[in-house]
Amino acid sequence: MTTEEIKQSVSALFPDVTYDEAGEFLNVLTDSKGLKPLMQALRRNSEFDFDYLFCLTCIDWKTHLTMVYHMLSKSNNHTVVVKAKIADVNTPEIETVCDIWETANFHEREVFDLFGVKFINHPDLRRIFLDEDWEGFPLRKNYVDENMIEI
Amino acid sequence: MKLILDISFSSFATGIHQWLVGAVHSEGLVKVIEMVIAGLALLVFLVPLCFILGYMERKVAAFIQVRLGPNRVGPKGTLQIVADTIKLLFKEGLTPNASDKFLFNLAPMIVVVTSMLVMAPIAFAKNFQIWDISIGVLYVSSISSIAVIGILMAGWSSNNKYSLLGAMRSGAQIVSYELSVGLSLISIVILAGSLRMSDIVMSQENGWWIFKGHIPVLISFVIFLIASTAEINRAPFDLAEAEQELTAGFHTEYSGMKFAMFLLAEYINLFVVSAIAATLFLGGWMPFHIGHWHTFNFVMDYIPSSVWFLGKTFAIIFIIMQFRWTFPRLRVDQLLTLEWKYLLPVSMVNVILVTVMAIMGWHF
Amino acid sequence: MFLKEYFGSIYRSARSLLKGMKLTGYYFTHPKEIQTEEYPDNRATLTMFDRFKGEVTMPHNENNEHRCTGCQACEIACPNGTIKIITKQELQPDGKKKKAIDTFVYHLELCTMCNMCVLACPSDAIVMGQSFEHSVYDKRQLKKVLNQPGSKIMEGVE
Amino acid sequence: MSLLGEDIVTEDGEFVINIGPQHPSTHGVLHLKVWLDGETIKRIQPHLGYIHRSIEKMSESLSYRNFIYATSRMDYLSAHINNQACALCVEKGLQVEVPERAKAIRILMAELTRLSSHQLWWGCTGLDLGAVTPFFYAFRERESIMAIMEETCGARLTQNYCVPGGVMYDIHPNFRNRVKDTLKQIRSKFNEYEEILTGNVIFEQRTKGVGYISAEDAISFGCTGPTARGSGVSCDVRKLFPYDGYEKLQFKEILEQGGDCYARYMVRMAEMKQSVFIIEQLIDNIPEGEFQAKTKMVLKLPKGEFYQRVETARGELGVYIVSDGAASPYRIKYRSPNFSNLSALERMATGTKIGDLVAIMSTIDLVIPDVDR
Repeated sequence: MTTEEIKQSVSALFPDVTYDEAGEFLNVLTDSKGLKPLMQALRRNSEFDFDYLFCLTCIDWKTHLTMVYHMLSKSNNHTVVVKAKIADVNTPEIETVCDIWETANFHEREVFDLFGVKFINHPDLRRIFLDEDWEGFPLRKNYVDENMIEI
Repeated sequence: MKLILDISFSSFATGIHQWLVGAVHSEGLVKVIEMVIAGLALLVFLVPLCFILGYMERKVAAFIQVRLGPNRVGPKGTLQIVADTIKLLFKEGLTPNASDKFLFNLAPMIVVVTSMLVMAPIAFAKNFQIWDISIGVLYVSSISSIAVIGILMAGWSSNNKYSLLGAMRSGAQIVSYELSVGLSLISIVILAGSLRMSDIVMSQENGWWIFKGHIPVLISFVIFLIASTAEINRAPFDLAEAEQELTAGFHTEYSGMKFAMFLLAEYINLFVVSAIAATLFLGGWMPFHIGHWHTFNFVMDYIPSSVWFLGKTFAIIFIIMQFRWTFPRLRVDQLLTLEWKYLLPVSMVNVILVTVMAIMGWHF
Repeated sequence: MFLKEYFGSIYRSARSLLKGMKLTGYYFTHPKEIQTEEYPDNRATLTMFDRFKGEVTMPHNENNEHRCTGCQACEIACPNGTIKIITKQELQPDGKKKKAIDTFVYHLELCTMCNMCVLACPSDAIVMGQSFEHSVYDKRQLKKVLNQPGSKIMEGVE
Repeated sequence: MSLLGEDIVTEDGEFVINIGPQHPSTHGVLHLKVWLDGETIKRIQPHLGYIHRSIEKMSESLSYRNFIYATSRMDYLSAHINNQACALCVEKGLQVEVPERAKAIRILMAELTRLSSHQLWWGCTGLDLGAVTPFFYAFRERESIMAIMEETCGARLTQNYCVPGGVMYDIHPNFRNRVKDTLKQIRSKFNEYEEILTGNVIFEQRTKGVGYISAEDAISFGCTGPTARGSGVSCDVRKLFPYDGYEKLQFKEILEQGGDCYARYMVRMAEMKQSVFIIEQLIDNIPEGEFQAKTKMVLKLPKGEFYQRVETARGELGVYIVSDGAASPYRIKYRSPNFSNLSALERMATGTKIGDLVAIMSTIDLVIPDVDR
């Protein structure tokens, strides 16, 4: 499918989403509420069939957090990026996608560990790299650590 | 020269015996003293033997692996193993807090003692044997299976999960491979008609069993090599230790001298197994003779019998070492598959073949 | 049929194992194939490749002169803060003051040999040295001063 | 999670062992908590982070020239390819045209890296399965590749040879001859690899049918590289999304349908030959010209997001740079192949024996610093 076709098909199902085509891939912008049905549709609908979630990460924009999902369809060979805005910086929450893609399990734990985003319904949401008793979320822009040295 | 050397072994022993009888006047005491002397002689023999085997293992491994091996301590690295022994002697022998301390300390002793006991009926040279027991082969196979108790003890008492797994593997392994070892030994017993080691050697006066016994004996030789490699827990059957899976298996918690004893036992076992293979299949100390080549046979006779014995033994040791440095390790279920589905049926059929051969007198 | 398969599998297994033993046997009997070098013994003949990045050095000529102007480009280029340059104002013969290095501190223990400082240097004052035997008992010994005592900047280097 | 004071068997009759963080088979500081039933694995839980250095956070404070060196420390066995990925991503942002010569040199180095990485993997696989000798044979060939690296890049492992716009310096005059000698040596040794490990019956028994993962699962778990190609998933980035002129080269994407350890093993063995083939095509055809494009002293990426993927020796490495127009990245994410491959470990190893776990780990070819980053 071409970018335009994807846009049309997605808009038919989810009229609320917006698009950003500045970068390399088509970006589908949504919010934390609308993420889960969108992702389910992108995976399950055979016209999309995004079966390979190759990158899952988060960006801290200070005012809000953005979850970024890079997806590829092995069969249709098209790529899309879904961005979900999480407005609440202090207690960020979003629905998990690890029942759709198994790889999301580890990647969401990583995001939880480093950004503090809580994934609702995640089966095993623990810190993955840092200690259980670590304070703060290191990749957040407001994270301070007295051991950090500025070079 | 050969005559002198061979006579000297037996006459040396008889000389000591007569001198003791004259000096002590008590038959019981003479026996005790003789046993102590034999035991000490064995110990004195074992230490350099283990040094040699340790050095040999390292050099064989190194040459196979395109490297040089030990070459720093002593000429050509020969003293490296001495240095390692001294290091092990001075290291602290840790005993884990939660372990069963009595069994933990006992286990290495049991392993070493059993492997030493098996040395008793081996004929090192003509007329040179510690104990020519009439049930030699039976003795060997029964004593060697005690070692598994030591290993199980070590694994259990360490209170370590890796050790326990290693010990359990070792138990399953040794118990099953006993059978094949026993059956392949039986085929020679059938042919030689005796369990006594010296009789078995003498029965090979006109040719070693591996040549006389046609293919069945060759098969049982191969089975013996494989099964005994498994029984002494050497790679590719070193599941009890399995470094990459269980760190060090049953001796994970051992250090210092106690660890050194397991190492010692491993090398003694290696020697014993090879010596038994050499005795049963390759004629022990019997020189190599070819039919009617009298000159050739005469020359062969001039090589001392102890050299023949040690030469054969070390050839087999080399093969077992080469196994270790060539093959990947088997998995635990494959190990048992190999025994129960391949080695055991084959050796059972083989025993029947050998029996038929012995009854019909088809061997040379 | 079953027996044929059974013995066939034994034959194939034995063959594959013997192949492996043949290879190891070959190497055992051909000590010429041995690859290892006896390192501390061959120190005299051991030469590193000319591009080998062992440590940062500052070459001095026979008059104890270096080429460092103290511009601190390397300090900025270094990702780990390996280099610290302490500058001073030196009085020129013509009466003008000029910036020059006092000490060029190089923390070998922080260095990742990424070559960024050498690329950044506008006057080619520092190069990568080939020495690789850096191990010492005290990590403080790894802090080095690269400009030799009493050294001066070379004539004509700006 | 207390490791001390637990009974050997828990109240539920579970026998739990901790493989790692220090363990001969984990190739680093991976910690696996394994629930056992006898020798059979019931469940595996990886505990990560023993070597987490937060390279992503570090990169946020480094300039676009300087952050590249840190990626050598992620997947240290394909350090050059990691550097290449970063350089490509920065170039994508800067829209710099890399000279043909630099591209060719990069591919040559990348394939040499892949070759050396696969060789180390081959040796380690043998080692993990109990055959120690292949390890030394593998290192013998690897050593000559290391010499090439050392001569041209100045370092053996963490080369830092890629810079935005090209490579750091031109190839060494001796490079061509040395590569040709090495390739000749490696080609002559492939049959030794077959003899000592591939054809060995014990090895076949240990790997065939072990650690199966289906193609669907492999995609779902995000497996890439030989791990996925062993299950028949076409995922070679060099073919699907060519970079640095891979599209001009002749090579095959190796696919095996087995999905087990043996299939993954065979994929890597065949990939070694493909790498040799690629290098042979290029070595006499390195274009003349500049080895580095002219770039500004201080690099500044325009505001936006840039994603670049490359095929490392272990799979697809993605570099995702979010730029706010400053001289250092606002956010950088490395999508490391090992992290996703490791997540599939539980699926592969459940129901197998401990010995199989070792085989599976070695055929996934884990590099722990790349998992932890």
